[in-house]
Amino acid sequence: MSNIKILSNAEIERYSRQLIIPDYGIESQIKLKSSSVLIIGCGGLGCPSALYLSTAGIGRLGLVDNDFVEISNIHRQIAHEIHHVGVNKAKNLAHKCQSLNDQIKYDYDVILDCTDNVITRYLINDVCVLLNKPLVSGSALKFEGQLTVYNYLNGPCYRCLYPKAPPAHSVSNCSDAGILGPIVGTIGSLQALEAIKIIAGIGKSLSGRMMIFDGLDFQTRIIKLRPRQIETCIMCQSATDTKLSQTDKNQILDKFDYSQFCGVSNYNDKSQNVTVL
Amino acid sequence: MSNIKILSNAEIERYSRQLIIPDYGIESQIKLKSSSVLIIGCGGLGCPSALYLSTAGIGRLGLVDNDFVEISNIHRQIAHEIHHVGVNKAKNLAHKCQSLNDQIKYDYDVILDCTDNVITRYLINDVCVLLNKPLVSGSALKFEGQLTVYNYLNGPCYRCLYPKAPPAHSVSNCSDAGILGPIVGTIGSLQALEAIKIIAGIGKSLSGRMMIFDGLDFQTRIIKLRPRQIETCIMCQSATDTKLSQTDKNQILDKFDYSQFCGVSNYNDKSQNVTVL
Amino acid sequence: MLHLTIEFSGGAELLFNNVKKHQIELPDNRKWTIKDLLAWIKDNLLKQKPELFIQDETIRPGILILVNDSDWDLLGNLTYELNDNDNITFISTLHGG
Amino acid sequence: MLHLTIEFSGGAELLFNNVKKHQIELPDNRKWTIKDLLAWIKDNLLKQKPELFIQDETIRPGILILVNDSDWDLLGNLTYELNDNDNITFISTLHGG
Ligand SMILES: [Zn+2]
Ligand SMILES: [Zn+2]
Repeated sequence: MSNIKILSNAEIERYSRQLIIPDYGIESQIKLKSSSVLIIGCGGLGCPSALYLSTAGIGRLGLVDNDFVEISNIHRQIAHEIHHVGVNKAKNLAHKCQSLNDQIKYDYDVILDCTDNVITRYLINDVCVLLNKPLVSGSALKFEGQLTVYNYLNGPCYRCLYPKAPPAHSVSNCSDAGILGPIVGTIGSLQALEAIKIIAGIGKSLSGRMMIFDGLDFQTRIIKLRPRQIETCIMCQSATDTKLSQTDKNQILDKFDYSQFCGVSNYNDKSQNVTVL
Repeated sequence: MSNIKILSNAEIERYSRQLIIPDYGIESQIKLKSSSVLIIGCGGLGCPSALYLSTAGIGRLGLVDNDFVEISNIHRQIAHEIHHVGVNKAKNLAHKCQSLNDQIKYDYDVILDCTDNVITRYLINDVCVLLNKPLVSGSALKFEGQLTVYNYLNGPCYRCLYPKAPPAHSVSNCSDAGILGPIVGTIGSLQALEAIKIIAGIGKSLSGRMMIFDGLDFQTRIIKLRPRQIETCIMCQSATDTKLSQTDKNQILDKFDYSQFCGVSNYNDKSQNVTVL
Repeated sequence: MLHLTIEFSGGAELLFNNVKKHQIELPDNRKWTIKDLLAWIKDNLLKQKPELFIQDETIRPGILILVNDSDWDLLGNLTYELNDNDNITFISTLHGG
Repeated sequence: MLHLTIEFSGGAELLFNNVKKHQIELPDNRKWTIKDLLAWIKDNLLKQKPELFIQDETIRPGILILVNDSDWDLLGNLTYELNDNDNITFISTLHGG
């Protein structure tokens, strides 16, 4: 493996078109090379995120998904092809990213939430808050997409915004409401963009703001969000409580009853998978 | 080849997640299946556009680019990998799209401008105006992207907006100003979205509007453009002149001196390639 | 009259005949808070399943309210007093990917 | 005073010390058209290469002017009279991909 703090001539040639951007430059590329991103969910959002972070030169990419490729995935999940049906999504995406290491690590610098259900989103958020990691959260349904950065630069976490889970019967997912490929392509690409900006320390991230995209009418809006809710958000409160050790914080997660909180009778496969964090 | 006007059970399964979107549905899918899209430029914008149109089920895809893959392309052109260096971009992208037919056809329903230089953009625009085809135009540089639909629903063409070419020394391209992969990933995905909406006849396209995206500050704006300029745009005037035959219109293109218009001494390779239209 | 633009997105429009944008007028002989507006919407615009919009006299969990593109929590939440030409948007959060 | 927000994007900001957004004030004892504003910008804001911004007393080809997010061509072009709080944006077209 090449030296993590300098760029080889081959790397300079390969990344030349981003190195020459004045706001980016060689320092950003070295930060990218020495950083790691964990992508949870290797479907419609995870595919473009992972592809663009790979080609941009991220040092380590972690991919988590215990779903298997289905025929109804491939219209939008551009790393998965018809002959991959039945293959594990994370493995297949990792293969596409030419990464040999799909092992889950604990020390990722940035986390991408590319999942598709409420319970997993709360769980990923809480882990990120308690470990103090920025979380780039994308979601999509039908012709619409939403994108923000949680738990970063005093912006809110997912739970600060949504202290109570939505009623289970009010939640639609891609299986019952549908989703268009270019929508997840757009949001997933933008998740990769936000991860790169956070790692490189450049630009203005979407922390404290959220992009709302309506692809059918083609309307975009960027809304202003509340700041971190230390007083009322149970996770942000615990994360900033100096009397709590890391072990105490880990126990908060173990004790929290996500299925009761979300009003569902049991975890689904996806959320079980993410608990290995 | 399956019947172009119905969907097989396999297709219904494969496209189920977009078929169930209320605003999309089976009619849109059949329109997609029986339509064709020509993508000119198989680089940063063309790759995601082509991938998402392929996976969405477009009937025929034409890919044009006589460039060869270079090492400095692969940080953003997600269909091209390091072992493809030296391979023709259109061929390689076509392979990725599992399309066996990369032959140029004359009767595409929608054209995507995914190119990277001024002269080619004028030429593609003029062909689309004279043949009356909608043109989904994306462009990007550094952290910024621009997207609109030209020559559609009485919206302007490229030349209506920019009757005079910019001075050659004022134009930056990706080679000298740089470009980030997720930016072209976003704009290219949105070009695929607009093509699908036009073909399916759904939603509100960006005709008469333009999206301006600043990825560094994360700002989006959608601006309102002038309508088609029949009085002053030389191409829109010719296209709507009922005294002109199609042969007359073709001669307009032959006679127009693009290199003089753009203030450059000769065509570059890319624009020569596009003249086969 | 108090002129308001009411918008729904992220699926919240499904409760309102799939209409995303509504222009409404309210009598200006009194003050209107967001809390009052919620009750008015429930009585006048809502087409079905009120429990998917209002719960315990506030918005149901999973819908974010925006006042002129700012989170209502920055502006006093239920107690915010509406001004003429305000845009009030109800965004249902998406979870898919 | 006439308060204006002047924005540059698509690379046009490079002519203005890479600053994308400028708040300016103009004396309101006269009318100001876009044409007058271009001359004012050339004299007061422009840092380099005026020929890349103004040519033949209008904006150089390849830069689009927006008045409050609308194409200036919809509003009279060089003759548009500026109003207080207008946002005037100069967008340099991008060609890359
Ligand atoms: Zn919180
Ligand atoms: Zn025209």
